[in-house]
Amino acid sequence: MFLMFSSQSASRTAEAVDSVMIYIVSVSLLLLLGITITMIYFVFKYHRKKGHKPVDIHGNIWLEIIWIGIPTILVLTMFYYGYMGFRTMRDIPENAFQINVTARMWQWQFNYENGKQTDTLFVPVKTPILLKMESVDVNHSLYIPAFRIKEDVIAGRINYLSFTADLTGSYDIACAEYCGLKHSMMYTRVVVMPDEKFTEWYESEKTEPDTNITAVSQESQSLLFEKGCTTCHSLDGSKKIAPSFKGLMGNERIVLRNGSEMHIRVDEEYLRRSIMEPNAETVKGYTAGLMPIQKYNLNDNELNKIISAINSLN
Amino acid sequence: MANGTVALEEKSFYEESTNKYSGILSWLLTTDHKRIGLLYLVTICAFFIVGVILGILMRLELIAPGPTIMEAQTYNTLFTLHGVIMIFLFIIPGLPAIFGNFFLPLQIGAKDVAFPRLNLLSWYIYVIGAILVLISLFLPGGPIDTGWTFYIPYSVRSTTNVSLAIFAAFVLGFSSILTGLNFITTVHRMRAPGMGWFRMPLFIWSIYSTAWIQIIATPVIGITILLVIMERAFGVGIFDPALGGDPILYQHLFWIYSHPAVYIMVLPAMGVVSEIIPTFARRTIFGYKAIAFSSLAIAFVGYLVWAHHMFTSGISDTARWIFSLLTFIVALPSGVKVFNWVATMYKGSIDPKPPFLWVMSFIVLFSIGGLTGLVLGSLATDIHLHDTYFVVAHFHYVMFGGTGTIFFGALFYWFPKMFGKMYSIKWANISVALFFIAFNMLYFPKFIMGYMGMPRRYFDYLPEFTNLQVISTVGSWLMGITMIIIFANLIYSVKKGKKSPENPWGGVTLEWHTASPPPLENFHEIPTVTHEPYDFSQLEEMKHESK
Amino acid sequence: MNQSSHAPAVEQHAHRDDIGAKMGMWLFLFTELLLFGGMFLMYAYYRFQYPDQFKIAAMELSTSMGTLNTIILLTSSLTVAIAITALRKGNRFLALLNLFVTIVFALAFMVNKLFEWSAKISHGIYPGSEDILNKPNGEILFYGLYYVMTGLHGLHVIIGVVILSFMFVFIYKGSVNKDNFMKLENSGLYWHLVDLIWIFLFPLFYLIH
Amino acid sequence: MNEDKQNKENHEHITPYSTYVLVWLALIALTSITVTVSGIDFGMVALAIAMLIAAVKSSLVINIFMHIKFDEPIFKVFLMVSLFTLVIIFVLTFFDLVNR
Ligand code: HEA
Ligand code: HEA
Ligand code: HEC
Ligand code: CUA
Ligand SMILES: [Cu+2]
Repeated sequence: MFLMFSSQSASRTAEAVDSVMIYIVSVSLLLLLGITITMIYFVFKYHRKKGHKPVDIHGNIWLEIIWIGIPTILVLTMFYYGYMGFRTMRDIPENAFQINVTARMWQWQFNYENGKQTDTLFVPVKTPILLKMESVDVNHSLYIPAFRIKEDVIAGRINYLSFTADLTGSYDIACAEYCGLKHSMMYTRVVVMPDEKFTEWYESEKTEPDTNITAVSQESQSLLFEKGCTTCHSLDGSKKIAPSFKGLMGNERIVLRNGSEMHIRVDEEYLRRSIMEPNAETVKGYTAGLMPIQKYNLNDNELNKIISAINSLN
Repeated sequence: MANGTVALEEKSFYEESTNKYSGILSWLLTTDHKRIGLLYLVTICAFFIVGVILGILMRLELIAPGPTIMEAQTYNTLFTLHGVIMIFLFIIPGLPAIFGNFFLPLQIGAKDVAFPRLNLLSWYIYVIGAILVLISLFLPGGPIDTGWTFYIPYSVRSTTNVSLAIFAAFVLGFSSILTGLNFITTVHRMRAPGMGWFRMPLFIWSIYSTAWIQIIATPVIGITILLVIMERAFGVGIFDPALGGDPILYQHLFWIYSHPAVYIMVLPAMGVVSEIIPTFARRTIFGYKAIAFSSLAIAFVGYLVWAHHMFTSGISDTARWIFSLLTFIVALPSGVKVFNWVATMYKGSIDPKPPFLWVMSFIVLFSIGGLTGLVLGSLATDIHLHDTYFVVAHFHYVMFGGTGTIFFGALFYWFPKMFGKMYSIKWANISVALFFIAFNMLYFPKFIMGYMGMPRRYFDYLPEFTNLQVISTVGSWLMGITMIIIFANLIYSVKKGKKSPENPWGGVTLEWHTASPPPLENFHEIPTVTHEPYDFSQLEEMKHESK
Repeated sequence: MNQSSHAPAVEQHAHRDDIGAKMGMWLFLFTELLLFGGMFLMYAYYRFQYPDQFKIAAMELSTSMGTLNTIILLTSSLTVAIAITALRKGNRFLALLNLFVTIVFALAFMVNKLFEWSAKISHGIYPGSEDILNKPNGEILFYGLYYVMTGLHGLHVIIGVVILSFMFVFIYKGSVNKDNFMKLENSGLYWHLVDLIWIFLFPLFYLIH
Repeated sequence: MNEDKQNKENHEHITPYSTYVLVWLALIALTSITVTVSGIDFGMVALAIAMLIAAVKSSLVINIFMHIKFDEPIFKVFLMVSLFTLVIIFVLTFFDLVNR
């Protein structure tokens, strides 16, 4: 922690938060030591063994005023300091570079204004960034410890987060709001690049920028990736936490419906059902309820595209 | 009080019962507040041990990165159950239901609480709630995995037994409400002659304030939980964004209850501290009125700050700074208490017996917890620390280090009164010391991890946190040893302990004016109160009385 | 407390604390107040977000049904109040009669409610139905709240009927009487609370135009 | 003990039938006013009027039907505490909502 304090901060917000932290912790430490030492001193000084006669003191109005008054002033300064630090996070310059963020169980997706789409956040250094974030399922929270910022990502509303990175490099992005099974694995990175490098990537056809930091590899630009299906379903037959899409159509499988087993041949009707209402039937050997209900996430058009995409993987 | 021969004839509440049954039925059908208090003691301790074992399992899982002894899903249900059990089954009912029940009538010189049968009913409701929690573990679907905050929409999407588990929380809330209602009426109607409001012991003040929070705040979570169940069962659109709802409204309603609830947890503990310090310093409390009113103030201001749990949820920036400001205000009355307690030690005649040692440990641990609460109340730092281990450390310091410590403190203070026996002072001293060390080892590393950016509710973590996690886990083993010492000492003493003198510590509040353990209706005749609550000049008279 | 200056008649009931009992009841009513208060907060919150959709949705509810039920409930509040006065004045018959009328009104309220709900349901407006899910957010929420709030209120009416019926039996048997009327008074308080809540539900759901 | 003496007096208070009937008439009258007023479109004002009338009605019920007016003064304090808490909860929640 102390290393963090001393090294150059990765962003202005980190600097602000650290100084507020140092202020509050120092005041608190003084109070804590004061209280503890006084207490221990009294216990020794007025120990019963020493045979003091106890003195009944019922109170002292001045003391009460002092120990309400001084803490009041202290906490007001803490509030003010904290509020100013907060302002540095929320005052967003007009020209901020906007990136849209979609969170889903358990994957981040960053959509740039020119249509680029990544699962790692690439940003230029020393440029104000504005993230507009929305979730498609449950609550998540985008947390960048190095910049000391976070904001929840919630379905049905757009929350925003803003920062300016001062140093190039790559930092963790974590999900800080509990979102189910793989909450603790919902990590990705933010890669801060020199301006020229970023522009070069941003204006090129390349999906990944040319940095020496390896980003999480990108799978496919298809709807399956965009809607987050590939987080759990593989396209190449390998087993993830959900059945692979490869060779799915026409396959025989055993599903559990209301607790009883049934044999089913996968057809379009079945796919439709198991995508829109996955809890109605569960494939044997997989966890029920894991698969997010897609009813509110996909429209008919997208559903048809997805089904034909799965179809084409045979 | 009574002379020797009478004392021999005198039957304690163990030997005499309020009903015609004997054996176990005389307990299960009792309306005696003391027996009900003991019923709570046994059930609550049982659940505390369950919660503690879940805690130790979590620590074991976190000893190394990656899966060590369990799957991610198991871990998620573990911390949820740990939270639910500790909050709803241990710490919220803990002090009021056990010590409030046992000592509130004794301390105000009453025969019983205002509604004795309702009191028994509350215990049964508590037990039903607890059983529902247990049933929810074993039904198909699996134990609940939402975290103790049951945040929407995950709690609507999860296929685990969320409905049953939160219904249990609803039932437990009912028990809490009835207890609160009972206590308020008792304090208003049953005080002994001469016991004006400012002659009440401070424990009564704190229980009274707590009771108000219980009846005013609990219904809000009750209805919220009920609606989540409706939403799961019938698809009624209330909170789920897929049906137009707003998850943030759920968070508002949840914390409207749950922030005041943290004061349900800590206020009774503060009351016990205000009892123990004067007794062992053998002088009157410093600033009686300041402490009494700060209890009411905490209860009241506690309603104004709930959204400090939501600083990153996307509430408006205006609301954020208003709630941050109010949060700082709520710290002031707690400060008043701490300062007055320390001042009470000034020029006392201090005898640091185990209950007093627990109190000293409380003051340090609670101050650390409370002061880190200030770090969380400040906007800039909370944005960084919200939902990290820093918060986990904060609330274990205030809940376990604060209330948990005093749970033991109260037990060690009133043990002779409740059971008429004395425990081993030596082992008690050892357990306080061990507790203090183990506690800091277990939870202090979490502050550091939190500041380094380790989010909470994480089954797995980045390798850089390994060392601190290991320290913490080892701390939990030490803590386990401490718990075993504490409970072994007490359980052994209930069975085989030395008989305790009537008034081993020299307390002067009314509970010490009667036999240990007290007779069925507490006092031979309702006492008339002529002294301030902590007037130790009575001590001489009391000695003469019993000789 | 146990001074012997009390008249013997009072001595008999020395253990009974009427004011205490009433205090307990009031405290309980405050929890009910906060319970419904929570739901009113949800209502206010969503109405603020979707004022127009609430208006449209409310059009579907029948004002006349609501008005009728309001009058029924207000009148039943009157009769229960009269019953208490009657009992305290020693007029047992009038008390029983008014209590009976109260119960009849309460049942009438429920029957009315049943008609209202079943009409809605037969139009396909019920939680989770196809029709409701196709409506805009504000309307889904309006109906969600409508069902839970009036439903929970209805549950209170039913509980009230049960309690009042018990009181009827107690008065009939004489265990609740001129000198021992606290049970009836507390049941009356509960019944007035049910009325009180309806006083707010009515304009909020039936009178938005 | 002073408290108890006062209780005795309150205890004796029996509300006459006529008061109840008058209150009931007032309640019915207020109901018909709200219903009529709601027919006219006043926008936000309509809500305010409706709530005002509901408040008047409920204070009648609480004061007379539930005779808190003649009861222990402490009950009134309790009532105020509950209502005040409710108001605080509303106001603070709306601080968030209005400023979003
Ligand atoms: C017993 C329970 C208890 C108590 C008493 C407190 C007391 C306080 N808590 Fe805590 N808190 C919790 C239990 C408790 N808390 C829990 C369970 C959570 C997490 C819930 C979850 O998400 O799961 C939480 C979370 C929590 C948060 C949200 C963190 C987050 O999720 O982002 C915040 C933020 O403001 C906070 C603040 C405070 C403050 C300011 C106090 C104050 O009341 C503290 C007052 C005390 C002192 C200040 C110390 C003593 C005083 C002095 C030594 C005198 C000098 C003082 C001054 C300078 C004023 N708490
Ligand atoms: C009063 C409340 C309370 C108490 C006492 C505790 C006690 C403990 N808690 Fe607590 N904890 C919570 C309330 C509490 N907790 C809450 C509310 C949460 C949040 C849940 C959520 O996120 O939803 C939480 C979350 C939480 C986490 C974070 C999980 C996460 O975010 O990933 C962790 C992790 O280490 C933890 C650990 C522990 C441990 C090790 C103990 C230990 O103190 C236990 C100590 C004791 C022992 C280790 C003794 C073991 C004893 C024996 C083995 C033998 C006993 C035998 C006899 C008595 C005969 N808890
Ligand atoms: C959180 C992980 C997760 C995500 C994201 C996810 N699924 Fe699934 N899916 C599962 C699991 C687990 C199963 C197996 C259990 C079941 O049937 O419910 C499954 C089952 C299926 C099945 C039935 C497969 C079979 O073998 O019969 C289909 C089809 C499917 N998913 C399609 C999709 C589509 C399309 C998407 C994206 C829009 C998607 N899934 C996103 C976890 C996921
Ligand atoms: Cu996404 Cu946690
Ligand atoms: Cu809080």
